[in-house]
Amino acid sequence: MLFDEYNPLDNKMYKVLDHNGKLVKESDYPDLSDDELLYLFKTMLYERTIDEKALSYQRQGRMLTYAPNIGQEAAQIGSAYAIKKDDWLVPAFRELGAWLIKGVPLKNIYLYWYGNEWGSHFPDGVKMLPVSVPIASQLQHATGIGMANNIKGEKNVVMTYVGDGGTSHGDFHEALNFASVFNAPVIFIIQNNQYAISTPRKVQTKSKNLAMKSIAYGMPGILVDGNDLFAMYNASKAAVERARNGEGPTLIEAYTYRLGAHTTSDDPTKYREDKEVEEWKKKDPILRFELFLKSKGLIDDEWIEKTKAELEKDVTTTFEEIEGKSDTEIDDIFKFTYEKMTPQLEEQLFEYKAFLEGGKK
Amino acid sequence: MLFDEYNPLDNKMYKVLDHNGKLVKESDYPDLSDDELLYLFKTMLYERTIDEKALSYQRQGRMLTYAPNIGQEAAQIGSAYAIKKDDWLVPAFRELGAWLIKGVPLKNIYLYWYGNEWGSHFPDGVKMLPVSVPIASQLQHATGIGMANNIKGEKNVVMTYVGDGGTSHGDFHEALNFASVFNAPVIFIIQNNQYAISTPRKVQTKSKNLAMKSIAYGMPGILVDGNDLFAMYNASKAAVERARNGEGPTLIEAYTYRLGAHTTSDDPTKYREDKEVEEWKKKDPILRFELFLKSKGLIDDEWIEKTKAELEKDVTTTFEEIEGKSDTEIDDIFKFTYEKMTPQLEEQLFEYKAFLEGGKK
Amino acid sequence: MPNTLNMVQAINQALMEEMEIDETIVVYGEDVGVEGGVFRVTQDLQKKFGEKRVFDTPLAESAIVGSAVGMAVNGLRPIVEMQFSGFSYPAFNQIISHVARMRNRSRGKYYLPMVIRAPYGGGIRALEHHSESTEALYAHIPGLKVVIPSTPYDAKGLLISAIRDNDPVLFWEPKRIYRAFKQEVPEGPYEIPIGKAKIIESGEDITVVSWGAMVRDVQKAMDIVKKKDISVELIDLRTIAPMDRESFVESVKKTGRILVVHEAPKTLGVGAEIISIVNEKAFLYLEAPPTRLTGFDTTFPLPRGEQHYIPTPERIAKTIEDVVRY
Amino acid sequence: MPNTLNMVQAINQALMEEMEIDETIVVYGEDVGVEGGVFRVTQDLQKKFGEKRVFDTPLAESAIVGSAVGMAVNGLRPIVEMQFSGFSYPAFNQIISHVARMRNRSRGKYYLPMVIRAPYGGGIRALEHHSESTEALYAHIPGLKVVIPSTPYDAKGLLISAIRDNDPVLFWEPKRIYRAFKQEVPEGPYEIPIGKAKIIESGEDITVVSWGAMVRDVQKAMDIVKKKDISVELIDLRTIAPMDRESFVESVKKTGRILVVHEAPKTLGVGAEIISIVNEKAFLYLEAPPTRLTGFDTTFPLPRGEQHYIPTPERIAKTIEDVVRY
Ligand SMILES: Cc1ncc(C[n+]2csc(CCOP(=O)(O)OP(=O)(O)O)c2C)c(N)n1
Ligand SMILES: Cc1ncc(C[n+]2csc(CCOP(=O)(O)OP(=O)(O)O)c2C)c(N)n1
Ligand SMILES: [Mg+2]
Ligand SMILES: [Mg+2]
Repeated sequence: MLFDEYNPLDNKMYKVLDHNGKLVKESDYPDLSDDELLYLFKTMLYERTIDEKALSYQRQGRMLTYAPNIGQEAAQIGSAYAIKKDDWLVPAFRELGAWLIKGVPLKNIYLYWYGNEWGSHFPDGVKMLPVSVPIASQLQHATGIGMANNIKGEKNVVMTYVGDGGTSHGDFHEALNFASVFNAPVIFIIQNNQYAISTPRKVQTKSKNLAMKSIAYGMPGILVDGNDLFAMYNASKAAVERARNGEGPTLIEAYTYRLGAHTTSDDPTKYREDKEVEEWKKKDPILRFELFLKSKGLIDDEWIEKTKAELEKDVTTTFEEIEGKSDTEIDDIFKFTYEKMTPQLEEQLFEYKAFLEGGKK
Repeated sequence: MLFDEYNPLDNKMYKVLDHNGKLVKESDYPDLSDDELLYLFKTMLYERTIDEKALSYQRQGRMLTYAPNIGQEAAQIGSAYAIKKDDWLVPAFRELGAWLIKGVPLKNIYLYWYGNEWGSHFPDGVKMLPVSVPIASQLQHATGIGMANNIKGEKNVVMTYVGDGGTSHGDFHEALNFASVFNAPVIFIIQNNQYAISTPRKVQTKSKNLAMKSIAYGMPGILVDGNDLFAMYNASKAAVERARNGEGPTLIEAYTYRLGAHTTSDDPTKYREDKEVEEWKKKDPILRFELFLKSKGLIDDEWIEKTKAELEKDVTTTFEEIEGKSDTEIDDIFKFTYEKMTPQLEEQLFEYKAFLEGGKK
Repeated sequence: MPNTLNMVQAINQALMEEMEIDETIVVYGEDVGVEGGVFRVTQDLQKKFGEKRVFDTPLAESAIVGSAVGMAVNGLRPIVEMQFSGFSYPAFNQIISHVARMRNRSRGKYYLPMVIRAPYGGGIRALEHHSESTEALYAHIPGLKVVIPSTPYDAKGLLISAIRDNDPVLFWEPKRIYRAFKQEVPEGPYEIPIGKAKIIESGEDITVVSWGAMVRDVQKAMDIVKKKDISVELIDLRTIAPMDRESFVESVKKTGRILVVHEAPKTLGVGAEIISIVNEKAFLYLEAPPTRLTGFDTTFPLPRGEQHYIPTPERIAKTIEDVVRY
Repeated sequence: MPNTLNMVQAINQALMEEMEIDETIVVYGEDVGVEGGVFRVTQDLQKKFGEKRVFDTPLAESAIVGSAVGMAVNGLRPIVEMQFSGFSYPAFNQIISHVARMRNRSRGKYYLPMVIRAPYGGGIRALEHHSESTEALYAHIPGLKVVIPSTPYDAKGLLISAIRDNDPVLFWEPKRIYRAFKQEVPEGPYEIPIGKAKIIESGEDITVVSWGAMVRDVQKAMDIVKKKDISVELIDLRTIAPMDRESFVESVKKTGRILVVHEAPKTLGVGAEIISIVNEKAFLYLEAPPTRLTGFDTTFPLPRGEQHYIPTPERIAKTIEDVVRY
């Protein structure tokens, strides 16, 4: 239905909530209770707080390279909220909101960015793969997880993410093609945040939008306002239902914007105009959702302030729990190369420890 | 024009000549003189003869693995005739007809299949790359050649080939995307011969046809009857003109059929029905063109017989010229790794020769 | 009735028997299903186990390996085929960046019980990219295991171990000896441990280390040098990574001499590692320079030149003599 | 006014000067144009030479390298960047199957004067895949040249040679020392020959071979062992492939001892090749086992563990002592 109505060839964008937090498509008001709305909003604020605190820790020299999500919260949270606990999430590296929804503790997330592999050892029951740095390569894993579901006759689905830059990669093509050929229950979310580091979206491809790349695979695709939580949620939910019903994969382009730098190593003023950023700030997904919730009478400024304070405290406490106490244990460098350490590794570990011991003497 | 009329999304196939050699689209009679028609037909017969002789040499143990083209002559010759001497041809490995049109001597071609690298050292002025065995990888080279033309301000264009199987590869995606983004003058010909070894076209992708994959790159695409020399020539010529006019790349799907085995190591009866092959034999591109030329009074059975005899003699002579005299010279194994042999290579060559000398004593 | 099999049949039998026992095993790749593989290694598997567990894929090696990563994470034991090892490179990023790293990256939460099979090596008069031996590339990558069998018996036992291993194994099959000889192979599953070399023949004068198809050539060379009263200890490495160092170190301590024979290029071929280990572990026992006899540092030639590339029994014999007479 | 540059600036200057002289040179890759590269190595090139000769590409390494093959065939001299060497693997198939082989495949009709540049190596507290040293993978492949500079001066001269070379060169830049120190670098082009190592310091007791960022660490170690009266001959390999064998073979003939130091994993790292060559060429001169001090056979750790991975000056000093006291 939705995918017929919004054929990406027409370059029509699916929107439910406008920039002022007003419903532009009443018929598509999502099936979310007030509690759920508040939970989602709170998670957006949580995500923003985590980003902002990480950036400030980084400036203080207390954090390493960090990739912020500011401006992309709706794209991430709206999509991830459409899957269930038993479903899989296969991330790239810029989906903080989705990870939070999936149940990854902030402690893991910060530990990862802090530079310790244990951050990617998620608690039991969190069906998410670790961050995948090589762009687009993770899509293959998502497809494989989905193929395995079909083989095993399991009903859970897979949600996976890639950036606008990632759509140019061969792995994007192969993963979507495999998913379609094998009817794998995978929802591919492109977070089109308009840039791949300094490279603008128009340098990536001449196709009018990225959603229409789905046509090459005989797969439905849809262009969605990625700063609109409701649109993202609805489109994702429809795609999840297709997947769960055995109808195969879907491609969703979340049209959004990276308000911050690529990572803390990046200086975006080198390649884009402030004016552009200012324009997009007006479309901030949190602002928009806030206006909607206020108009519905669900929150007010006091609520927001209180919530932010709580979240900030939580974030600060979590960071301080790991800070300075997260050096890698030497054994850990060796123990996870194989199930059982090889004699070579045992020897190298032994020799290295002996050297350290020797130094102490 | 042509590309607007035949939108691949409509799954309409461009045809000019039907199975009985009758013009079904008079308006599209190509700009070819009678001499050219005869030359093209003769090249088709030449190609068929080369294939058939190679297969028989192979059965006799006089030839190594060989990949025949039988049934795909129109797709190859019709497309390649649309480019000029100054244009580039970037092959995969099953485009014998195109190579002949491009001016590669049969001696080179047989020498290559006979197992000697000198086969790929084409005469001066033959602007063609050697066979590229890793599927789809050659498309990147075609794109690069085209990009270089733009940089240098040269007007020649690039014609390149890939199979239906190759369209599933990441390199296909990346090459077409680059070509489009950089407006490279490249014509991508997919020879959809319905199989990749044993794997049928429908296993490769769920897109209705392969031409429509062009949409993902904002590039025109067209589905063409690949057994129709005129349709192939016209579509290719239109694409060449676009490229030469600076309008960028085009994707052409030549819908055809591999009547023979994948290679001489392959047994197609394992994976397809004789009935299917029989149906396609009726659509043989040579038969079709022969009927047309006869109806036009340009040839008769006598002409054909005489021509075939000449061609067969030529092919036999050429093969015999290389047979048994084409062992690789030892130095040649070493001399072309770098511009200048490294001390390592010199040493290895010296030692090996010394060993051989020693053995003789 | 004895079960006398060539290597293709032995591998096929291993796949059959393991799939019978363990329904989490799936087999896929280009042309492995309907056709049973271009070398017929997966013949009849689809007939027996159906299209869900044995299937053909689109032509895309990165997707074949990458999807296997996902499958392995999701509870299956995928066995995927690269049609030739020379076509494993489109999957190289998946292999080095993910296959080798998932366990370490997730500190053991996820691991990948998967096998990547491929016909490997030269000597079948094939087209370009169908003859190369690049085991060293993969053996350099931490987190991978690389296995190369030299007989039907070993192929079956090693493959079964690879399938049951909880780490990813590259199983490179020397296609030159796919059908070169038959051997008695027990029916029913048995394991040959990964990471253990085999002393094929004991000897006194020199240690020769080899693997895959070259083992037979070394054996032929041994027949030649035997006539000259040279006694060779032949070690089949079987597993390239992780390497069984003791096997050849102990042997060299006895013989004082070592020759490594492989068909891959010399520079940074596996021979280099073996010689370096010998230096580290048996330096004082060495009576002659540890030596390599290998392919040249060139591209593997097309068929009309390939007879020059792979060390022949005669060259091996000559080199053994040279090292022994040093 | 002396031209005192760090390595980033020296490379940038080499690119500037060569592009000025030779208009067939083009520079492209991810973020190299407008932004001038994530490390600013290509800064201002686009401003100076325009978007036709210096440009950003879509995110696709195989296409970057593969298109460079086409460009090189078609008369240009492309210099492409892999944003990090750890992201060169999607292009691995293009590199091994085409870049390395086009000259041999066409018996010299086509050849590829192209350079693939990439920041390389660990020690900058980076994310996964941003720290690895996999030069051995590429050095094993016939047809490639692999160059790793250790100073700004060398970086400029070697890059100029690489650009002018008619064969493909992988130019791996040790990012740990991109800005670590400055050096006087002559303005105007000069060449440092590819395939020639450099004796950084002459010594008597032991030969140490290293390259890239590790050279500085060895120098620090030399300061330590000097106090113990150990005289080290330090060789900077500069070119990994083709390797300058004489440099260290002659040195070992003098010192009788050799240590190779690199940050790549030990197994099948470049050290293995060096030691094997020493065995072949200087066996009788050896007074102690040729030794390797390298990264572990593990994935390069995330930042909180990386201090353990790269051999430190102290470990290098200790190992030098061990080998000398053997
Ligand atoms: C294969 C690969 N090439 C290059 C990089 C370096 N890199 C990291 S992020 C990035 C840009 C990604 O852009 P996009 O896909 O749009 O995601 P975004 O960063 O905008 O979320 C690049 C080039 C990488 N990680 N992997
Ligand atoms: C990267 C790669 N993978 C696998 C192969 C082995 N192989 C050779 S031809 C072929 C099928 C190609 O099918 P298609 O692209 O349709 O071309 P056709 O043979 O039909 O002309 C395969 C899988 C290869 N050459 N390269
Ligand atoms: Mg982006
Ligand atoms: Mg085909």
